[in-house]
Amino acid sequence: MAKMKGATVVDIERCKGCRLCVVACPLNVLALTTKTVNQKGYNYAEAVLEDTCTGCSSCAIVCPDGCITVYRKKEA
Amino acid sequence: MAKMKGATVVDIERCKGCRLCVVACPLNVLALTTKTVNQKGYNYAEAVLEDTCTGCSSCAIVCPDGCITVYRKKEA
Amino acid sequence: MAEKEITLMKGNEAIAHAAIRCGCDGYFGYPITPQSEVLETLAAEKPWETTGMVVLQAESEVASINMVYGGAASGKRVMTSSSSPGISLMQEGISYMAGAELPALIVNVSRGGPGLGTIQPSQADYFQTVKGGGHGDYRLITLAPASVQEMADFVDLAFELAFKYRNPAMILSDGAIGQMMEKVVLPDFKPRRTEAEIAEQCPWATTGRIGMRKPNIITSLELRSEEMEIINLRLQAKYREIEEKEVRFEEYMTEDAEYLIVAFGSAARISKKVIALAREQGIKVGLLRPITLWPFPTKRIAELGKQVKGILSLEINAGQMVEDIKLAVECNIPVKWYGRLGGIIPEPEEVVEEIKKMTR
Amino acid sequence: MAEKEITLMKGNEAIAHAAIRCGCDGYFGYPITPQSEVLETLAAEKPWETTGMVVLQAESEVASINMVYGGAASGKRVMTSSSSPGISLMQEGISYMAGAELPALIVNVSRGGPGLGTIQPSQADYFQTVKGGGHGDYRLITLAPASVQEMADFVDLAFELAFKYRNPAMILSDGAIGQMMEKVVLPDFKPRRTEAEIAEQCPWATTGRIGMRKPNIITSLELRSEEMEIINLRLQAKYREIEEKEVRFEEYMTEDAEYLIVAFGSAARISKKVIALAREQGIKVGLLRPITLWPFPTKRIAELGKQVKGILSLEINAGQMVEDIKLAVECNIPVKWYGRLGGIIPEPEEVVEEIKKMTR
Amino acid sequence: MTHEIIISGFGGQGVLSMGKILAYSGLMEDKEVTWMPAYGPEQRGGTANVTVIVSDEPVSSPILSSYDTAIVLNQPSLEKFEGKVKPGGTLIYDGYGINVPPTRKDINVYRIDAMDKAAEMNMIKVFNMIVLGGLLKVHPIVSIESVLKALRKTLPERHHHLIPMNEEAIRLGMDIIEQQ
Amino acid sequence: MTHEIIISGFGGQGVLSMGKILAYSGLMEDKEVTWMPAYGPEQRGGTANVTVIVSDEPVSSPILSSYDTAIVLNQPSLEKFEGKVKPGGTLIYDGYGINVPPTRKDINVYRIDAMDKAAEMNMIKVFNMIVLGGLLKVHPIVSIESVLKALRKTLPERHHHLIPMNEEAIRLGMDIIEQQ
Amino acid sequence: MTREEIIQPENLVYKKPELLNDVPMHYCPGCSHGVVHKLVAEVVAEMGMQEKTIAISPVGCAVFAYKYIDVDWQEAAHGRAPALASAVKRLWPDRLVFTYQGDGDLACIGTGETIHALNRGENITIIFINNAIYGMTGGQMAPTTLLGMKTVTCPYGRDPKLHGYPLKMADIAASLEGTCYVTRQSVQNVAAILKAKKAIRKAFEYSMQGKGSNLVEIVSTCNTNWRMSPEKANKWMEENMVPFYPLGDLKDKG
Amino acid sequence: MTREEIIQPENLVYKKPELLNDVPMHYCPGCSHGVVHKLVAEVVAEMGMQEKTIAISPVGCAVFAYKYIDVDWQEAAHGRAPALASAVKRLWPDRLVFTYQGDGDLACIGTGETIHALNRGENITIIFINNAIYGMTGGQMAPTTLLGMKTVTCPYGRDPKLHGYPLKMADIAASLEGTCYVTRQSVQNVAAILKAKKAIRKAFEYSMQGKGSNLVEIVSTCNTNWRMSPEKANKWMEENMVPFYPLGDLKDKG
Ligand SMILES: Cc1ncc(C[n+]2csc(CCOP(=O)(O)OP(=O)(O)O)c2C)c(N)n1
Ligand SMILES: Cc1ncc(C[n+]2csc(CCOP(=O)(O)OP(=O)(O)O)c2C)c(N)n1
Ligand code: SF4
Ligand code: SF4
Ligand code: SF4
Ligand code: SF4
Repeated sequence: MAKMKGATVVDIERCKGCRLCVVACPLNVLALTTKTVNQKGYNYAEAVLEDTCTGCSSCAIVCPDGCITVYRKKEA
Repeated sequence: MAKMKGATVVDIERCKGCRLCVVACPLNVLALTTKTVNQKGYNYAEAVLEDTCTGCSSCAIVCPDGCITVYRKKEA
Repeated sequence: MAEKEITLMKGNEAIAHAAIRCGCDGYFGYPITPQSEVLETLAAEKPWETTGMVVLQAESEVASINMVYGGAASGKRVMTSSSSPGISLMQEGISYMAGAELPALIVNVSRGGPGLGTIQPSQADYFQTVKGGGHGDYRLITLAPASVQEMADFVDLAFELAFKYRNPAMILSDGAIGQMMEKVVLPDFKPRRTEAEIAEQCPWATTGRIGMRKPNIITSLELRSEEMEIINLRLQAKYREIEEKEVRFEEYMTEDAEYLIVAFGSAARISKKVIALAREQGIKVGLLRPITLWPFPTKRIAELGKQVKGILSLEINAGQMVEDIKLAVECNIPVKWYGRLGGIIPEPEEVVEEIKKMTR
Repeated sequence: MAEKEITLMKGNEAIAHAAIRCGCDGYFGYPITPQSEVLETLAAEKPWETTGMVVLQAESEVASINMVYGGAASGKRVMTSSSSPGISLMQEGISYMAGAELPALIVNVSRGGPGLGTIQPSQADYFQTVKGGGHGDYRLITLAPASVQEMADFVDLAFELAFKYRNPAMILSDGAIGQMMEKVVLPDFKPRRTEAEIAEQCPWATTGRIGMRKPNIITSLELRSEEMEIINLRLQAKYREIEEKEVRFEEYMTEDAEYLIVAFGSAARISKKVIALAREQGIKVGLLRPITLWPFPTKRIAELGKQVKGILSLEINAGQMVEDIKLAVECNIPVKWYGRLGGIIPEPEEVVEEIKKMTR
Repeated sequence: MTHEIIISGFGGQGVLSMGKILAYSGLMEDKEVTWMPAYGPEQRGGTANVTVIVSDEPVSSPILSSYDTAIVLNQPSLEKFEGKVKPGGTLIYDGYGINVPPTRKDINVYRIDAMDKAAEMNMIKVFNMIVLGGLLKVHPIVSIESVLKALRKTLPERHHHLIPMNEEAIRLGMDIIEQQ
Repeated sequence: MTHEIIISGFGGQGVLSMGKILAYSGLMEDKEVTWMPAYGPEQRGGTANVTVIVSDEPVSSPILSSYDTAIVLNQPSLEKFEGKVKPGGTLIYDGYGINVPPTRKDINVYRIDAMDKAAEMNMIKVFNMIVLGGLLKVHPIVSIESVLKALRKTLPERHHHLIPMNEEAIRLGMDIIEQQ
Repeated sequence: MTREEIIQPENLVYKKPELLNDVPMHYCPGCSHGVVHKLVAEVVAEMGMQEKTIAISPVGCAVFAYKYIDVDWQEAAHGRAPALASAVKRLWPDRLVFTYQGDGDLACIGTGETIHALNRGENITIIFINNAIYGMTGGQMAPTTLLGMKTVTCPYGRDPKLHGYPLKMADIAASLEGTCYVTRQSVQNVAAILKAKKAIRKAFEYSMQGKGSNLVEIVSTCNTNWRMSPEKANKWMEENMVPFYPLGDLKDKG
Repeated sequence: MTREEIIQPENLVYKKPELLNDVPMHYCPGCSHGVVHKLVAEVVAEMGMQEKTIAISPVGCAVFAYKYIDVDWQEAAHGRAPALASAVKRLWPDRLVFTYQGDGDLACIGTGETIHALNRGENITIIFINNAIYGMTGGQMAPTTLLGMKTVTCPYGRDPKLHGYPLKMADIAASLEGTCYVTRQSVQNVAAILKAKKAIRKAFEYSMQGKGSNLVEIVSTCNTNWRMSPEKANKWMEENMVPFYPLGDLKDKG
């Protein structure tokens, strides 16, 4: 079975840093920033293990603010 | 067993002629007047088979207006 | 009932028939004496099988007024009716409707208070109606019928005004007019508006965002003070416009009047008899009957205030409208109140005595 | 907190502490911004373990006011608090309490309306409070605090007046005074009344017919018009007595005033700054602050009306109290209104401008 | 001319509908009319009453405290309304169940034993029409024709066959009413 | 003298309690004070702010639309309140996360990098006291002693051991504040 | 034995309860309210609570209950009796506090107050007269009106599509954690009346024992608005109401 | 494969639903409301009802729901949303009408409106966010607050003697004749969210099929007023709320 490769795009200004996506990702792809905040003062989610992402969308589904867009492609 | 003799006293001005006592009496002791009405214009209850009354109080218990007082005495 | 026919009917029944005939879309109400015949008549007429009008007995007056809120918010011609205690329960909802600028009709067939009081007629809800029984700065367009005929006629009028200004309207009647039978000619039938008409006439209404137009939102909430002040000012401007344009009243024998009775509804009817009696005794009395309690006929009363020597505010309450009359004439002439309480309607004779006192 | 100590506290908290200290028997209320701290403070202080005061979060404002009705009817010192929309929901209950002549305290920490409006401060519930938001002819004794200190002090005062006249009393405050912290000295502790004291002081109360006395009945119902009129007249006589005896107000720099500001609560506080600014510019302005909104300080305003050249009614609403001022001075001098809406509190500078306009 | 009438009796005596017929009959003659019932729980079980005003001019108050004519059909009603008849006015009462007859001398008192007559003639259903007949004899406020027209208008079609019986009752009432 | 101050930042930055300490300190000096929070859902997640007035005379309105001093702790607060400082007044801001610094020339602008300093010195808990220190350096509205007295009064006994750390924070703030 | 011999104080077996005074009750002839009034008056007296009872009357035909039963009464706004009772009982915990309410009052406008007072476990009793109609206001539909039943606001019969379904408040009450005792009784004959009285007594006792809230529903008649004779109404009630509102205890945690 | 290669329109697998606009939501970080908003927006679109939906927002944290989901909205007075919805649906029978309410709104002040709208069988859906607390007003006790749970109005924990018992509105709803579908769901993880979405879809469909009223309870969190992190709140919810408010369908008459 061909492996799926995913990618997440986080709307960082919309993100409130709730960490629910971080927890939801089975592969620990996401983490909150620790040094930078967005305009609203929140640490926001970013992909830290980008390569691992399979595009399962768990993070996006649980995100209460709809900040995450997910793409997924079959590995060639 | 000594037979019980009963007697009912109807507060005829309080009576509204609802007939519930008439129906409740197992011995048909009571009936409504047909010719006379009280001050409020109601036919009222009166004992028509007085002698039959055993003082079981059924009539009085069902009377919504508490019009009936019942006495009962063991037959000598 | 055939049209244009004169018939005999209770005021409450007239309201129900008039509602069906004026294209009312929905009635939501809870029984209370002395106005339950409104709902009862509708239930008997079952307009849902003819005009399609919805009739629903709500679980309470609070529910009724909020059903009216929902119906009005969706662009429909909807109404409720109740009597004093029930109207008090509606005050939050009425304030919401005023804030969200919703057009609808509320009928108060009022009775004597305070509290459970009496079921007899009263005009003691005047203040509640015209000064705002609910919270915040708002106004209710208020029509005060004085006959069964006006009970019928004012239903459509109230709706027209309500929709013209996007503001709730009230018919303030009382138990006497609600319960009595009197001659009435019912208004002609007028169809309920179609969906397209609603969309056109009420572009603000929440009907579903057909054609994916911008979503419509009905709300009275605005947490930003600057924005809320703009809303409040817009409401106030609307109220000034209504005060300018929509004052309605009836005059009776005012041309040569030296004394004026101001009275509405049931009290106004007695006044005509009072005037006849007074004139027999040589006192020239006239009547100004406010038909709109708000907007109040301030200007006309001020004018008449220059003509007459004194004004009697005849009210079936402890003296409420008398304040608005004093404000209208700027206290330039004596303004007295007379009235009876507890559900008692004053006798013409006793009112004449009051007028005589003024002449001394 | 030790007694007589000066402390810093929100107005809402002050009300809660004052209630515990003045021997209040029960509080029944439902959360609403900007007054939820009243219930929250009581819940945290748990007076049921100390004074025995009952604290109950009701299921709604309708339930709250009816709990207060029940408690007051049984002779207890009970109260509720809410803010504008919640107070509107209480109108039926308030009318019932007035009709049944029940003493109790209702606190309105008001916010901007109409409807859900804003949670910012407002005085737009003036009419509702003093003219009767509920149905029927009745009056609420109304105290308008202008500081956190008065929030604390008026709790006991309101109860005293309420019991003296067997009439519900209201504290009409606003979000600014409810939410702000300010210095306050809490009143001394006063024990709750004993059963014997209640029986003695409230012989009318439904406490159970101890000693098989005549049953006490609390009701606002009277279906016979003649009897109901007697009740209404008795109520009116009581209201006249209160108007005679219980007017309270504060004067500030009125001795030499040529212009008068009439303002209550938050608006009155700004007025002092306004007066300072105006006097710097040579305009002699004074303040009359009604402490009782009903009974209204009609007489004193009428007297001052003879002294000054004009009156400004400064209100955080669209102009309500201005009517009572006009009636007080019988429109003999110019009476103007100024105010801001939407939860905005006027700046002293803009008010000075308004006064300047009057001097022209 | 204005005629102000109170009709009062037990619930079930047809007081309200008698008033209605009278009002409707007035309407048939193009008069102004009002019909105002005493409403609410006070009618429960006990007495019912209705105020009917028939007039050539618009009617002011539908609620009155004194009357040109009082029709009283039981003792409590007699007690309540005898004093409220205007001097020179009319009181009509049914003798059935009246223990204490009217005493006023400054009014015209009529007695109509409609209850008895109705029972006797098996006309209980139109008892109130007998009384109405009595009233119309004393005060021909409206014509019998108008009453019949009113009945035709207000009775559902299926009850129209009862109209002759009503007419009979009215005429009977006219016959049996007696000045005291 | 009257000093009208707005303090604004993210919820959780201790804005309200900083205002409270300031107000209490005023109370300790027998001044008149008011403390007025922006309340309601607007504080949710986003910004919180509080108006504190410390004065020698009774305070009129607790709600203001312009201020002698604004203390802004994030970009949105800066944007909201920069324009509301009275000409000649004071603006104090924390540089952390500020992309667009203040631009007004008619007011005195101070910068205090309390966020950075607090993180650096492991004093995040008393971040707001550092800022308060900065304010008191610029405007000695109340004395440090009064602040410490206020802390003793308002902190529960079990937290009194933290008072020295608070004092340190205040002094630190006084040190690091810089006029721009 | 002559009548006079029997009618002697020592032979008295039944008379109107003492607490029920001589004021003629305004209820229609044959109305269930009267019977329940008698039971309440008897139970209060039998418990010796005459001096410790605070009762709450509703808005409905029983609004005037305070005229007839000689205890202290408060007349509540329509539907709000349980709110009054909650406050009174908390403020006077040693008093016997009960409400007496109709179905419009309790199950319609007062739904919220009823459910919350019961669920708070207030130590009160609610006596609930379910006559499936609004009596006082002249026979409008109640939440408890049976399907098909005619009232002045559903003159063609209650139709679930238009008017929804009859509501079983006692069932809801029984499901609430705060209730101690929930029972459904009736008063159409001697046996039923005696059972109803026991139920009222039990409820009052539980409330005094602090066991929680109690609801005694009495399936009743309103012959006037049902447009039947009292006798017929009782029968109709048995045949139509009882199958839908079955009698008996729904819950007894006592 | 580069990130750029993956991020191509044809590879899109999840994005914020279209009906959820770009206005930043005022909810606290991690609040359940946001998740449910997304589900509602998705279901409305998937049913193609964008042009036929009339939604009612409550008074509570979701008061501003109208700012975020692009359908027509009415903002109701506190607790009264079911009354508005009843009227709207009767007046516009072919529209999708739903309310979105918190537990204070629905189970406290709005108890009467909720029960009667449901029991009338109005063809509407009530979405009920049960977070066991009053969010908007700052964390006061709700009728659904668990025993022992601390809120600002029961700071020592909910005590049944003082505050009564938690109320299970879905259970009451399920017992009402007028309801078609009553279910209890949650949104704390992907699986739960997908189930909750199905439930909302089913309720909406039943309402459009005229099958009666529908209640979808979502056992939720209010991390702010629970004073926990969103993560912790989800866990607390699973461990404490769910045992008392068990998930699953309580009734499905569809
Ligand atoms: C707020 C309010 N709404 C309506 C009424 C009118 N009203 C009086 S009694 C009643 C219903 C009575 O029915 P029920 O509770 O079933 O008691 P019953 O008369 O049948 O004993 C109503 C609707 C009122 N008095 N107050
Ligand atoms: C009549 C009225 N009473 C009270 C309030 C105050 N209030 C606003 S929201 C709310 C409760 C919110 O709690 P909930 O319904 O559980 O929703 P959440 O905020 O938790 O989503 C209250 C009591 C109000 N706006 N109106
Ligand atoms: S779930 Fe959404 S809001 Fe929360 S941290 Fe992740 S992207 Fe941000
Ligand atoms: S039950 Fe009572 S009221 Fe009815 S007829 Fe018998 S005695 Fe009279
Ligand atoms: S109307 Fe019905 S409930 Fe009321 S008293 Fe008459 S029979 Fe009883
Ligand atoms: S307060 Fe609670 S319910 Fe409201 S937005 Fe925040 S987390 Fe959500």
